[in-house]
Amino acid sequence: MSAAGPVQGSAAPFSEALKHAVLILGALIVILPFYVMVTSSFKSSHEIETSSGGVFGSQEQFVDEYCVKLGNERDECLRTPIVFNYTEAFRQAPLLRYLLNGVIVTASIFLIQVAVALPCAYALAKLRFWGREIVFGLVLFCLLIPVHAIALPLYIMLAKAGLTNSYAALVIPWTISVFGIFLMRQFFKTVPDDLIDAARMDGMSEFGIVWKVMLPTAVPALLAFAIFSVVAHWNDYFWPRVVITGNRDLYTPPLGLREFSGGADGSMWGPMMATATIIVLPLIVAFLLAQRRFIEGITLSGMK
Amino acid sequence: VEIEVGYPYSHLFDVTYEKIMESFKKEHPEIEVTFRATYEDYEDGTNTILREAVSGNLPDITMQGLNRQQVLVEKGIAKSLEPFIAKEADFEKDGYHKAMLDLGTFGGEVHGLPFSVSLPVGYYNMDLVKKAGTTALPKTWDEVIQLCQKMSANGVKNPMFWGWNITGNWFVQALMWSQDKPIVEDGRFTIDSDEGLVSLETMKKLFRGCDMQNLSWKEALASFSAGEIGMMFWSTSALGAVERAKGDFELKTAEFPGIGQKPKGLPAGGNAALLVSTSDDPERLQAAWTFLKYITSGLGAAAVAETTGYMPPNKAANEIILADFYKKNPNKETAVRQLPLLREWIAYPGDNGLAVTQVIYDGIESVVVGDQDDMKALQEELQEEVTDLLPAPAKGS
Amino acid sequence: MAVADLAEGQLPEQSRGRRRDRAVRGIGLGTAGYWFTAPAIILMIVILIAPVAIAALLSFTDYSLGNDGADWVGLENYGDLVGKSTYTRMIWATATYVLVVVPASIALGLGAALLINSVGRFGALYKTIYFLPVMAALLAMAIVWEFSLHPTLGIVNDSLARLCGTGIEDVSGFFAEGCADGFPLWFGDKGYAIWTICFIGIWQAFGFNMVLYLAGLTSVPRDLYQAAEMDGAAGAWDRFRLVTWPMLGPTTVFVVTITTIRSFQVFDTVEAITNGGPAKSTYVMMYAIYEKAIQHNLIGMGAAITVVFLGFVMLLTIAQRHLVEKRVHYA
Amino acid sequence: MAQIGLNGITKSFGDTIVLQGIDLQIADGEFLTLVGPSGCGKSTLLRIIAGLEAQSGGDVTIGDRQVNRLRPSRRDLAMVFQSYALYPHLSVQQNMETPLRLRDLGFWERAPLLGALLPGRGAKLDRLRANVREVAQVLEIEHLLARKPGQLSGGQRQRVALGRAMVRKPVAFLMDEPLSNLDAALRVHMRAELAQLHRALGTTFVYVTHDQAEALTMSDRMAVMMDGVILQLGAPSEIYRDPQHRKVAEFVGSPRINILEAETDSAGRVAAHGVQLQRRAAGCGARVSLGIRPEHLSLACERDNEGWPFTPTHKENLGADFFLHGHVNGGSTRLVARATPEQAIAISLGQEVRVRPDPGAAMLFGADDRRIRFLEA
Amino acid sequence: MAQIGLNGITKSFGDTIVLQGIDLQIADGEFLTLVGPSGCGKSTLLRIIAGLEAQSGGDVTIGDRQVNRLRPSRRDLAMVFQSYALYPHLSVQQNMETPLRLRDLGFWERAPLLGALLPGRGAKLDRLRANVREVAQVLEIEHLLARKPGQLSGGQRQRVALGRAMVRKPVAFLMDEPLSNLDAALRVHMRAELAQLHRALGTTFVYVTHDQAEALTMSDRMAVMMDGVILQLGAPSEIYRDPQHRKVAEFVGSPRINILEAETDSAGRVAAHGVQLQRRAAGCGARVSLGIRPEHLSLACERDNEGWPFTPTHKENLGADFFLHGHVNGGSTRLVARATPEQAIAISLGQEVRVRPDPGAAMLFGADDRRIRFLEA
Ligand SMILES: Nc1ncnc2c1ncn2[C@@H]1O[C@H](COP(=O)(O)OP(=O)(O)OP(=O)(O)O)[C@@H](O)[C@H]1O
Ligand SMILES: Nc1ncnc2c1ncn2[C@@H]1O[C@H](COP(=O)(O)OP(=O)(O)OP(=O)(O)O)[C@@H](O)[C@H]1O
Ligand SMILES: [Mg+2]
Ligand SMILES: [Mg+2]
Repeated sequence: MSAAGPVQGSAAPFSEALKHAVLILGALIVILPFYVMVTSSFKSSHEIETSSGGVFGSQEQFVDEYCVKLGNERDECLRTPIVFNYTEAFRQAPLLRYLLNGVIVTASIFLIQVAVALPCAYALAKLRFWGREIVFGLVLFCLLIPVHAIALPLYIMLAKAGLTNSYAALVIPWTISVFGIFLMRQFFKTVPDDLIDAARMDGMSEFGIVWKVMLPTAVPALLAFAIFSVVAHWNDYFWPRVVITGNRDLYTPPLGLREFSGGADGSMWGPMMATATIIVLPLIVAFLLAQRRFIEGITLSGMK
Repeated sequence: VEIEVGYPYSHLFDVTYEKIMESFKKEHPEIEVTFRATYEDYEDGTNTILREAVSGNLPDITMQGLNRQQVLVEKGIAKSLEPFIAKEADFEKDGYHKAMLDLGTFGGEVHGLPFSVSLPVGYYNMDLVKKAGTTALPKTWDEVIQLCQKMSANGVKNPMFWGWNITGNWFVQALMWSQDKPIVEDGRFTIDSDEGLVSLETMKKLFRGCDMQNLSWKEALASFSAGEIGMMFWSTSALGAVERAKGDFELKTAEFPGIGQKPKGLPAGGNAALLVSTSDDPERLQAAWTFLKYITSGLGAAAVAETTGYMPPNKAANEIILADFYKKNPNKETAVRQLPLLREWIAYPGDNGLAVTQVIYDGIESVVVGDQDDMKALQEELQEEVTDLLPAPAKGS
Repeated sequence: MAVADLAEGQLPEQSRGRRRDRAVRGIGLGTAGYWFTAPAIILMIVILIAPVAIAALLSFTDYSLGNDGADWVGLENYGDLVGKSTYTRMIWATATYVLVVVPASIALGLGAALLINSVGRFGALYKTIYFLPVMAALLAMAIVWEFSLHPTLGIVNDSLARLCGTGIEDVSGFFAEGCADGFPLWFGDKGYAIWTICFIGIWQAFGFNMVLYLAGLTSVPRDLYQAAEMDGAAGAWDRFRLVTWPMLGPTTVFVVTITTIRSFQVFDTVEAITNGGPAKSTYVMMYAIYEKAIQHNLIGMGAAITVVFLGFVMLLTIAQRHLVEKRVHYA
Repeated sequence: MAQIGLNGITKSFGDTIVLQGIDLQIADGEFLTLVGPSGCGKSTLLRIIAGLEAQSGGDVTIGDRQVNRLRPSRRDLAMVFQSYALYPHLSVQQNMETPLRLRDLGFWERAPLLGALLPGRGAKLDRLRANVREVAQVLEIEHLLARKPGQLSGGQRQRVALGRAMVRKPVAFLMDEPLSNLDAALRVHMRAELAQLHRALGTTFVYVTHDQAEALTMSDRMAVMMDGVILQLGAPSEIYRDPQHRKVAEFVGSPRINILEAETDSAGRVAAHGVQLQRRAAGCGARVSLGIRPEHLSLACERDNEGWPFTPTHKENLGADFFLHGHVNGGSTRLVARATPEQAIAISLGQEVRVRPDPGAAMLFGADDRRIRFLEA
Repeated sequence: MAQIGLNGITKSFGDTIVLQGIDLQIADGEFLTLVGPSGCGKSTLLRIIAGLEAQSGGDVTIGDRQVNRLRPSRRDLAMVFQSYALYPHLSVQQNMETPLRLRDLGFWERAPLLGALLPGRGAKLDRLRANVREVAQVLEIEHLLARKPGQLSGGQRQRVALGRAMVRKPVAFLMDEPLSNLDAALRVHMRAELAQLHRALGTTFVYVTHDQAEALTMSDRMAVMMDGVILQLGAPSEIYRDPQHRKVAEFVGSPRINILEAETDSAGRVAAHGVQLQRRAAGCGARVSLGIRPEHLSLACERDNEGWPFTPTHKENLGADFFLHGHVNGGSTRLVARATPEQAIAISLGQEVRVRPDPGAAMLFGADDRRIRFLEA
């Protein structure tokens, strides 16, 4: 669909081709690191460090030093890079466990955020009460606070409550999403007042209105918010690293990356890139599934 | 009994502990060891312990960078090991290097037992060295510079990488110790000494004379592996990584060059085991001590050398158990040969210790990137800033 | 309160003529508003406001983790902030980053949205590709970028080097230098590092802006384009000037606000790649806070930077709002 | 018993006073329309009756109960909104069931899974479904029950909204401009349907509109509101024929009533633009206004000097009738007169004719806009 | 010279054919209205004239130029949109200036800063501002020039949209339901204003609406479209009086024309529901439909057995008139008749009366919906 409205037939094929050329060039630049990531996940350390091996690597077998160090014969430790990288990603870093943690954490964060934000957004958008503007001002102020900046006080508070090294520690600081409140408020503003009045006339309580009327109508906006929230917390590295100092069983997927970052000893690039690839996959799939309603949701949220 | 242990660099040491645990479990089936989430690096390790101290969920044993022990001791988090040593019949015989034991001794009491020790060494791509028309490896920094120039003349674009950016100002301390001068003496920062100036000038000569690029370790490792860098000065601990990633060329390690002569001393890198348990249970503490002793001596310690580029802190392990191993791995022996030079990796005292590290790092970086050419000025600047950050020296001493 | 009306404007309150905000105070809902906002308020206070307050307090002390107490040092931490060259560079790095990334990622986002909106096919594909960086873990991507930008082995310099000898070095000074002395170190060269970090920031952010603009474009009435066409705006540029850009005004305000706040918060790439170097050229504020408070365990200092940081972001948001507001039309 | 009583209702939003004391008794089964220009407070009044807005002062009674502090859902009223306000995510069936479920099922019976286990719930559900089906039948929307509101046309949505209101068998229906979103033809059609429905149900209807045609055609009584007060209350024909206030006269009737400036002489004789009326009014020497509806102006084609000289400038063809727009006396006073198509064709624009008011049809308004009665001859 | 010619215009969107061959010649200075039910293709046709949509077949000519491949901006037409399509960020002044700027200023002269430096720009700007002021004067919106569209009422926006179209002095105005967003009273008012404007400007107007009242009141000629074809083209009164097609008869006129089933006997005599008409039609023995407008039905109050027995079920009060809705012969055939208020009051609902068609007013339509002429007596 042309923004300007085609006048006579479609736009000139030349300009169309030019547009595609520009877009493809941009896409190449955007995709470059993903290309590097995926191809690296196919290669052996040696090929990666020396930047050889083409797209898929030579898949020449190499010796897994780890295995040798454990006292095995070198012959037993021959590995094919692609297999090694991906199995290692799931073995060394128990990625399945991490992925599961990621799902648990992001899902609980999202659900709690919604549970907290929705009534608040509804009240801010549709109810009149003394102090409403102050609360909204508070929301806007909080929008400016990056959690990294207040990580330490937060950590200490959690620690005093004895909550470090638990799912709670991963979830609690994110239970309030001011962005979510802001976004949902914008959306609710576009919901006709009449609908709410009608629900009141029907005998619905305010609580019922939030969950039975506003929630179903807000699905597109929620979807948009879900993408923001899930992307942010699925990929968060900083916070889990701060609070999870005990059991590795609570690691979230990005922490799986550090299993392979070896500091002075150099990193295990292959498995690391394999891990990175695996981590990003679920999000891409989710985005593809949600894409249309997601954009619709942003549009309707008046986030503009 | 269950004890909890935290250690850094999972990728590096996972295999070591896996190997150690194999035999430890056999010898001490009653002790169950749980490993905590690994620390990303030494700084992360110290910060984690500090945070855990506040929140009260410390592990029993933590492996900390040699230069990070002091902070934890000062803050009263690390426990003295003397009570346990006293109970051991003939502790000394277990073969700890005196020098190594000193690394973990504070106020006359042993707090940390070193676990893995590294020293700076030189890595050489012999193909490029030969290309420069020689096979002799440099003994002094001046020779290094000459070799650089020969390499450059022979088309090596990037002849040398020098690990100035290694954590804890390790290489600066290496230059200072080469002249047998500690960087902090009686609580006083000593860069303003003659030795300090020599160190700075040496670095400048090296960076300029070799046209050294400002690479991060990862980049340097990649470039060296790809055969683009002729020589690289770094910790011996990276040997595993270099060997794994290196391209098709002959790799040799050699002793760390000195200033005009053989170095008089070198700082020890690596980590030590500290007892930070908050438990009152004597049984648990005993178990912790048992584990601690096991991994720092004998078979446990040998595993360090076998699985990493580090050296075990233990004479017995080095000289008896590993004699054969070093014959097979001459590149790993280089550091062992330097063992007599072992000196302390000095921590800057006080709360600002890490900030001091950063100040010195920034100072050297300014030389590397070419911002600073006047070493005298840099010397004064560093002295002033660091003195500012260090606690005033105790009046008595 | 200033902040309140600050966002009130970025939100087009769809005040359709007389039908004003008819939020209701009816019978029997007296306290619902308080019940509904209470959890959010409590959480905001406990999780966000309280730590900020604690940080503000700590900024006047020399607290350090593991110490039993802390000394009140007054404004000393703030004094350091003003006095030390490190912090001057911090401001520079942050300002550079924000001033580069915000306009560039917005321009690219808008450009991409317009192009995607105007091509007949593959729009969804481009959209997905451009959105990829938003979804990827920045940490992983930082590692990959570091990899790709390796001075000699990285795919970028490698590709650039392949162009050497094609005559391009006669045309471009950059290539002439690069082919002779090697292409830039990117992260190791203080002349390039911050720009490279900016580049990654733009790369990461523009897809997000693109999506917002795409959403904005769908709500531009098609009538207006036709009206413009009838008025004689035959060229694409005229239509953009007359319709698209003004109609995207509210979207732009939102995008600018969000992008600015996010740019101020840049952290992952710096932490993963440059650690603030070389020569503090990428020493952005968030990283400074992290370095001081968490790495160096100088919590007082870190807190002081935090306070300054919040002040900056707030000032900027308000200033930007007052500048922009008059020019933006809210439908 | 469903009279609705409003006693001295006032309402202000902050500083702006929207209702300034409304008294109104609505009889059981009556179709009462609130008309008035936009912003006069009609919706506010309706919402106060519904309980969706709290009045600032005064009482609302339903039956003989004072309901001031009763929740909307407890007042047993049903409301139909301008925007229909159907739940977009529920099917028509579910939309119509909602008020019944909320009224008849207990809290636990409404719970998603658990509810299904409770005894007696099935029977209740069956009953309310039957109820919905019945109403759907009456409204002829049975075939739509499975659809979502998004799949319905405007008129169908309108009916579903009505249905949702009807299922509860409320004591009164409140409707806020329910037809204003429909297009002209459908609006006319729905007007008739609503009137019919009212007759069939016999329930009280309170109907808000700013469209006087709707008010005139449907209501038993209409209340004309302006600026927060009721100016006149009465049967539509009475309000049209006999407005008590100039603003009422102007608001009701399309095209608008013609208003001519006039004076009364000392004898109470009224003269406007040189024409004197037969009848006399009380009061003297005052400036007054004369109101004459377009259909009460007759063409006096022959130049017999009767009535006003009138120059038509525009003929408006409405098919069945023509409206002639023009000026009086060549001056700037505009006048509209109704003519049959035959008459209209005979007249050419710009050509002066004469128009005169039908006897007894003119109305007189004082300077305060209040109606002035003619003295009976 | 601004006749607009449409020759065999067809248009399809994918498979759906929207216009099936439209031929229409619009004379210079004419006010032509396109009416028809929603979806019949009116807007599409207008947009084809404007060039905003490309026809699938046929030619568009303006003056004597064939403009098939000319861009909209080059056709020198102005369009007023239903939504007004004012630039919301520009003031009224700027809105009205836009077409002039785009036409009269060069690309560089329009550039934000640079433009101000170019010589001659100031003079041009002054000229076009004067132009805008002039048009604003005509439309009486001078005092609004500084406002933004958001601050205007519906009617004012409407006028600004007109103004923006007028400044260019285009060869013709195209308007797509320009009044449909206004409320009833304003719509009536603007109708008169538009007609007046047309007379004043003397430019061609092509006007699209689905509201037959607009078409009837304003146009010189109206074209009634259904399903992509023009069913009838002619003066409004002609179309009202003399529709050539049953659908046209039904579409034009409010309330709708009454349609009664009827038969012709072998002699051509027409009988409907037991009543025989005076006049005869050609053809015989066929089922036909009889169309009688409500105003052509007279009440035959005395039971003189003339006309149809009629039971009114609902009296619709429109103030000036009443419409009686009811059934014929007690059956299901509905009928609407117009009555004066006096007559209406005399009749009570449910009480049977008789209605008869005015002589000569009934129309006959064949089974194919085409008009059947009565034979002249
Ligand atoms: N929540 C509110 N806050 C402030 N003023 C309000 C509020 N609701 C209504 N008003 C004002 O009260 C007056 C009456 O509003 P109301 O909605 O009752 O008018 P109305 O007669 O229904 O008009 P319309 O025909 O346009 O619907 C208006 O001037 C309106 O601006
Ligand atoms: N872009 C399009 N794609 C497909 N079908 C279209 C498109 N535009 C219009 N139509 C169809 O063409 C038919 C005529 O549309 P048009 O807008 O001309 O109707 P209209 O007579 O103007 O109706 P209305 O009075 O509702 O505006 C409709 O059935 C419509 O659905
Ligand atoms: Mg209202
Ligand atoms: Mg249309």
